[in-house]
Formats: sequence, structure tokens, C-alpha cells
Amino acid sequence: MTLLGSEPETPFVVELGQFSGPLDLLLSLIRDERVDIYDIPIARIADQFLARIRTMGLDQAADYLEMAARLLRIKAQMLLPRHDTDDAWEDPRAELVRRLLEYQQMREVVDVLERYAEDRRSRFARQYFPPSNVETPPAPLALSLAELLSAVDRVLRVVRDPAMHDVIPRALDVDGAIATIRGVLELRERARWRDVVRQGAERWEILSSLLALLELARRGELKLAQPSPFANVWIRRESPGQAA
Amino acid sequence: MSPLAKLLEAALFSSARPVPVEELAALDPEASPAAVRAALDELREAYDVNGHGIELTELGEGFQILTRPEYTEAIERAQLAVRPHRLSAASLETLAIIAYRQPIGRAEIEEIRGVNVGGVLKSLHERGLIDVVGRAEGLGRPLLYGTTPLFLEQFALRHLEELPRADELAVALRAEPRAV
Amino acid sequence: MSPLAKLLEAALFSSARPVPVEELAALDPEASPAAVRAALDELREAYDVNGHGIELTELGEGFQILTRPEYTEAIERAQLAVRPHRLSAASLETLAIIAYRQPIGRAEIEEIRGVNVGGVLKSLHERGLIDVVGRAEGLGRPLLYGTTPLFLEQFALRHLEELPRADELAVALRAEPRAV
Repeated sequence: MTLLGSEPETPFVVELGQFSGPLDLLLSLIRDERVDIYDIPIARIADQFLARIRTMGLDQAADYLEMAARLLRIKAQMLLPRHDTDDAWEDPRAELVRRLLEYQQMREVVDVLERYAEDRRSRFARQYFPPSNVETPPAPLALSLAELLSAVDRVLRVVRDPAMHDVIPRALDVDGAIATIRGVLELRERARWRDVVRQGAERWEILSSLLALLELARRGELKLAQPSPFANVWIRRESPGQAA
Repeated sequence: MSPLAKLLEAALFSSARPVPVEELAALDPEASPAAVRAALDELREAYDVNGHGIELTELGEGFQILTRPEYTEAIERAQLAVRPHRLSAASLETLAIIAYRQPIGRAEIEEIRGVNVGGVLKSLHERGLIDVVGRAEGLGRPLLYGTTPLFLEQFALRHLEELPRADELAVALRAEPRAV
Repeated sequence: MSPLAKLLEAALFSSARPVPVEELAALDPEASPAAVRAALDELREAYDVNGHGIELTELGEGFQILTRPEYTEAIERAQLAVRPHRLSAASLETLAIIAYRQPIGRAEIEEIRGVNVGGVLKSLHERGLIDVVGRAEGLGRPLLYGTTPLFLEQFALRHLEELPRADELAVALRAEPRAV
């Protein structure tokens, strides 16, 4: 797989930019088809969704594929026979409708934000600040005992008494650990073991994180380094360019 | 203009960011907050009545002097200043969710937007529009995000309450954020 | 003020550097350099006659609007006075550990906090809140830190024993952090 778009892939990028996600594409289909959002003809919309992501090359984007799978699942559920007397029947589309409405509302907020941002963008603040000749005393320090004590509390929450520690056997959660590590590496290029495993982590959490690190290293998402035996392990994000 | 209005004008001129009223009041130990407010009104009026290219605006938890919008294009054409880039749709959507639901974790934002938001969060964080405001309880203790004062400033808002309330929007949203 | 004077005001206000007359003339294709000079005079007079805290100045490289010198000092002092320096959460936590566990070396603090504290130690030292109080035995003889008299002064304490919950906290902090 090439990461840098060769020529045939260029239109894909352009088309993808039209929609900010699968819900956006779905809403645009619902609008185009003029169907009721509370009573979506799911078979028709699912087929169109699939057709659109195929023609637009969106089938490379995992988020769109996930939505396609969801639509097909709902379509299948709608085909299951049901009795009119079945009060417990829950519309398989309910969750999708809820998400679409929520997404629509957020888009409404986006419109408002855009207006505000445009207003601010059209005014300039002062830019020129000549160097100052005035000798100013250093800023006074604001320090209260309350602040110090709450800092102490924060430290203590991390350094718990080992005697309070109960080991409960738990299954490993490698996926959870992978999510955590990815989260940390999104904000920082380099992290340490301590950044991805909370202080006082339980054994299963430590093992989960270790397995997650090895797995992510195998996938080329990060690099692990230990400069010397027993030294801190450094976790470094691999940029996509290097990974390719 | 009154001496206090002149002092406030000079102070607002020397700040790149909006200045809160308390900071303006600190300029003159004898001036009450009410006197500062009156002097700010005087300054606003001086700009409005005498016809100036700049105006006094209240935003981002303080006061700031900004140029009037009608001159923006000419200034940009003469290359004396440039407007900042517009935010992408992905950034705006993510900001909208964070503004309304803060503190909020990444998983919940992705739930609403239906896409991975890792890269967007990173760039909003780098731009100083959002910050990590805490960590959720529970597995992995996910980071929680909130908007910053700079967000208010760049959207010309005085405070978050200036955004339409959830029940004022055309489409109703579920009331309570889901437990993380 | 004339439209051109307003435009010049907005342009000078938003430019990051002093602007020469030729560049100002580029703002309005219809305006001659003479017209620009006349509008600059108009702007200067508006600031001088109406009594403003700012003035139009010709610097070496061009024109700029500057705050009048008599306000500079008040502004700079006020900005510092109302913005007392607050310690960051990281600094406070490090300071707390040192206060309750001194003398303590950097490695030990990092062991407890789980992060690098080099920069924090440096800034606490520059602020005079901590000092080097000795060296540990053993490999590399690492520096040991303790709090200073200024630290006590900040909290109006006579000696360290007056710190609240000293015994409780000293014991808890002395417990070895869990090996990971």
C-alpha cells in the first residue's frame, strides 16, 4: 500500500473532504431522498450509502465501512418477521435515528460557531508592540497553604499505601491499553512507561499495557527504546512517513 | 476624554489579548469598577461618535480594541496583516461538541461524530483552543477535554453561555451526557 | 474623521511593524501620497485635540500608533500587580514533596511523581523556594534539595513542623512507591 497518493488516488482525497464523516454522508442522502428521518427506508438508504462510498473511493476509510456494516445489520434486522402484538419490539433504527439527530444538532451549533468565528476573523487586534524600557519588578508570587495542601493530596492519591493493595484476578484488557497508549501518543511524541500505566496500576493492567506496547510496536505505530538495562523505557510515536 | 478613559485606551492598546475589567481597574487604585465601566463607555463612544477605524469590543472575558470589519479587505490586500485560516469542518464539529459537553473524553466525541478524532484533538490542542481538563475514572483513565479562554476569544464570545442553549436548538439533544 | 484617515488608523493598528507612507498609499489606489500625508495629519490631530491615550508617531521605518509615554509605567506595573505569578500544579506537587520529605534527591521525586522534574526544580530554585542542602552518599552523589526560609515566609510559618499534617504526610510519602 502506498501512503503517498499516486495519481489515481488524488480524487479520493478531494471527494473525502466533502463529508466530515459517515453521519454527514448519511444525512446528505436522507436530504437528497427527502425521506423522514424517523422512518428511514433503510434498505434503499443502505444501498445508496454503499454505492456512494464505492464510487467515491470512501471504502478505504474505516469509519465509513463501519457505518456501512451497521446499515446492513439494521437492514437484516428489519427483515426479521415480527408480530403486530409484539409490544417489546424495538425499532432497529432507533439508535441510528438518535445519532443522526444528535449529529444534526451539533451541525446547528457549528453554523453558530462559524458565524462567530467569521465575525472575529474580520477584525484585527493590535500587532505592534515596541520593546519596553521600563524596569519592572518581578511579579509577586501567589502561594497559599491551601494550594500546597491540595497538591499534597494529589501526590498522595498517586502514592498509595501498598498495604491497601488487593490483587483481584482480572482478564487482560489489551484493547483498552492500546487506546490509552494511542491517546497519550496523540498528544505527545514521546512518552514513558509511567505515562501510559497509571501509578499503582494493578498487575493485569501492567500486563495489558506491556502486551499493548509490543503489539503497537509490531504494527509499527511506535518504537520502544531502553538506553540501558533497568533504565526508563521510552515510547516514541512513529510518524506515518517513517512507518511507510 | 477623561484621564481614566485615556489611561484605559493606552492600556488596551498595549495588550494583544482582551483585558478583564479587574486588570483595568488595577491601573488606577482610586478608580472603582463602576468608574472603569463608565470610562470604557466613554472610550467606546469616542470611537463611535468621532468616526474611527477601530472600536471597543467585549469578548473573551475582557475588553479589546479591534479594527472595524469594513477595513479588513483593504488591509489584507496591502499585506499589512492577514486573517487567520478558517477552521476545518472537522475541527468545528469537534469544538462544538466539546463546548457543549465539556469535560468530555475522546470516545464520546467519536461516538457523536462517527469518525476518529485523534488528529483533530491534537491540532485543536496545539492551537490552544482546547485543553486537557482532567481524567475520567475507569479503565485507562481517559483524558477529558474542555475549551480554553482563547476559544472564547477566537469566536468573539464573552462566555460560553452566549452560545445557544441546547433547548434553543431546532433538534433536541439527549439531556445527559452518557457516563464515560 | 475622513474615510481615508479611518482606514489608515485601522491599518496602522493591525500592522506588526511601522508602515512607510508608500505602503499606506497602497491601501487605497485612489489616494495620492499627498492625500495619505494629509490623512495622517488628520489622524494625529484627532488623537491630540480630542485627548487620547495614544498618539501617531513617525519612527525610522514608518508610522505607528503608540501609547503616550506617560501611561507606559502605570500599565506595565498594573499588569504585573494583578497577575501575580501562580505556581503550576506540577511545581506545587514537587514543592509539596520536597517540603515533607527533605532532604530529597531528584531521582526520588521523579520516582514519586512519575515524571521528569528537572525544569520544575530549576524554576523553584530560581524563585528561591528550594535550595541544594547537601549531597547523598552513593553513586554520582546526587544533589539533595530542601525548602528555604523564603518558603516558610510565603506561608507565614516559623518552622517546618508548623506545616499541617506533617507527621501523617511524612509517613505516607516515606512509604516506597510501588515498583512498576
